[in-house]
Amino acid sequence: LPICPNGSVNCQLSLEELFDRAVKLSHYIHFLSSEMFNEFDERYAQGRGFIAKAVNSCHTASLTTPEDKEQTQQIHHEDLLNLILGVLRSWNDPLVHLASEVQRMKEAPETILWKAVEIEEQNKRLLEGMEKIVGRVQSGVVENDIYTPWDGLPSLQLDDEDSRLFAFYNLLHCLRRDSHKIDNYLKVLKCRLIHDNNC
Amino acid sequence: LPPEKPTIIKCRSPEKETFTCWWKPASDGGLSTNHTLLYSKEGEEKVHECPDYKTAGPNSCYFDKKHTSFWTIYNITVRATNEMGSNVSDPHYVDVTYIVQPDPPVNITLELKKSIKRKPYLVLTWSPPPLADVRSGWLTLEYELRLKPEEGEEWETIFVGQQTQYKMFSLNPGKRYIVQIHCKPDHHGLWSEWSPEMYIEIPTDFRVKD
Amino acid sequence: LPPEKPTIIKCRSPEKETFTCWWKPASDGGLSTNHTLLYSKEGEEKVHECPDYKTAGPNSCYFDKKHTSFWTIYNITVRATNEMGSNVSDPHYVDVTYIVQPDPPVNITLELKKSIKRKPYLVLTWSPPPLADVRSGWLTLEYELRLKPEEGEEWETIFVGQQTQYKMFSLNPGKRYIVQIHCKPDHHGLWSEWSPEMYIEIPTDFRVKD
Repeated sequence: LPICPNGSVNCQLSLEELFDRAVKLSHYIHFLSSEMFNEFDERYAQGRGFIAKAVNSCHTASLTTPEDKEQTQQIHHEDLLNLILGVLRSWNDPLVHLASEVQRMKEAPETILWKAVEIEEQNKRLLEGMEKIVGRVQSGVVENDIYTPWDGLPSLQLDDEDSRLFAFYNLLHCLRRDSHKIDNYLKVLKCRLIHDNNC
Repeated sequence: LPPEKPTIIKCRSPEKETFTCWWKPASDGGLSTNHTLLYSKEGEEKVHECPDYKTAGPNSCYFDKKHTSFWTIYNITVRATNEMGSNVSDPHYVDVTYIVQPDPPVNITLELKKSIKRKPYLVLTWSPPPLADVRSGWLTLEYELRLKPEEGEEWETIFVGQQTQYKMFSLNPGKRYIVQIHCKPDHHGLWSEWSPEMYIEIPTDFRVKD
Repeated sequence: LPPEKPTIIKCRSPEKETFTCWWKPASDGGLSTNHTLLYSKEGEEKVHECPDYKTAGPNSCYFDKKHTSFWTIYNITVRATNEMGSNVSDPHYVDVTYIVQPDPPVNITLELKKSIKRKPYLVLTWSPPPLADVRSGWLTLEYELRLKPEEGEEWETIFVGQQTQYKMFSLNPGKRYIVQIHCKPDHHGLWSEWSPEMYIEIPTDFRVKD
């Protein structure tokens, strides 16, 4: 399969190729986030009742994202793409700090540390890809305004162990949730835009 | 005496669009007891009552599409009340994302084929359970199949990802095999039941010549 | 004379994270010639120079993670220059996803087993190459094995999908077999080298009773 049969004349990746790669990457990022949450939960959170406290405390909660199939199908694809971009951007900063703060944890297990670093890198890569997809799908300029700041760094550095562990638990719980949303929305968009809802 | 504490047994969603919870009624000590399921959703103060006690049978609550949200934690309790008083179950925290258990795959076909070099291989094909909307991409299913020689003890299990077709190569001529398939949402949820057993016989004349 | 046109031989990525290109230097007609690799990305006018001529050895350019994007097609050329002038290769287009060539599988084991009816069969197991194994779910591999009697001419090649185990039934007692396995990313990409040859002898007393 020659990459550019007619030389460099409009030689570019198809939208289908871009979506294929974005979905494979979002699937992988969520797989890692889920494993990291489970490992942390098993190792540090048993019996601390964190789930009851981790309610409505994600820094991206203010972004109104679709919560069921109907809402996901009704939202215009450009709005959903920009929403995905907004969630991804909102995770850039916390992921940088997560990787460094996990390193400081008492006998931080290698598997959690490695995943934190890998997720940070792959999240940036997915953001690059999504900007490319949005640029392709959207005629105008890529909107940059959807973003929610994260102010959770101090709580990751608290002296009180229980509070600090809860801060980590909550961040990993939110990362698992948001990366699952992104993966799910991308799979719906791919079926809608590429396969005419006939995946 | 007031009733004992009821317990919530489980909650399940068959297609990632609706879900149902079941509870074990409190022992009622002979007095007539009724149960009320109450829930609140993450980020909301409001407490709601079960929208539908009927559809899923006794001691159950059915949440239709309108009452089902994902990526949000439901805090669910059941209260048992009789004329002497009432008692409330421990809270049950549920995010519907993690309780999806689909029905088994359907339309399973087994077909024996011969490769170019006369090697027999088996082609299995199947379809997702009807309730599951995989076409829109809202739900993505993964499949796993298992097979064993009819008189064998041990199942061989093979994870096949999102494909709905699989080619089995290492088959023993003259043997009768049992094959089953089940499925699960990608990432989270529970494996479906296994599909009904299917049988396939590998003819002996498929023996490979030197 | 100015140098002849250099040619880009190939570009490879071992794990879809970095990649390397190699070129055949232009015959230099005795004059000292140096080579410059230049690339641009689809839709961008900007031309960049090779970030690292050292890591992958002579006549090569290594693109580390920072310089590797798999959302774009690279247009790569090599320019040979000597005191009389310069010459540029034909453009070489690279899509990183298509040039992934993993390392061969590892930990290959061969074990002879007897089925319930005393039939001998060979169980092969193997593991993905370390680089891919660590990133399962990111780099999904498929496998193909080949075997032939030691003194035989023709390899028999069997595609086994994503399985990391295979059962061989049709074996001739008293024969010595050579087995090798290689792997490839599931959609695009190239087959790895074959694993080192492994030998297995089927004992004669394993004679099959018909």
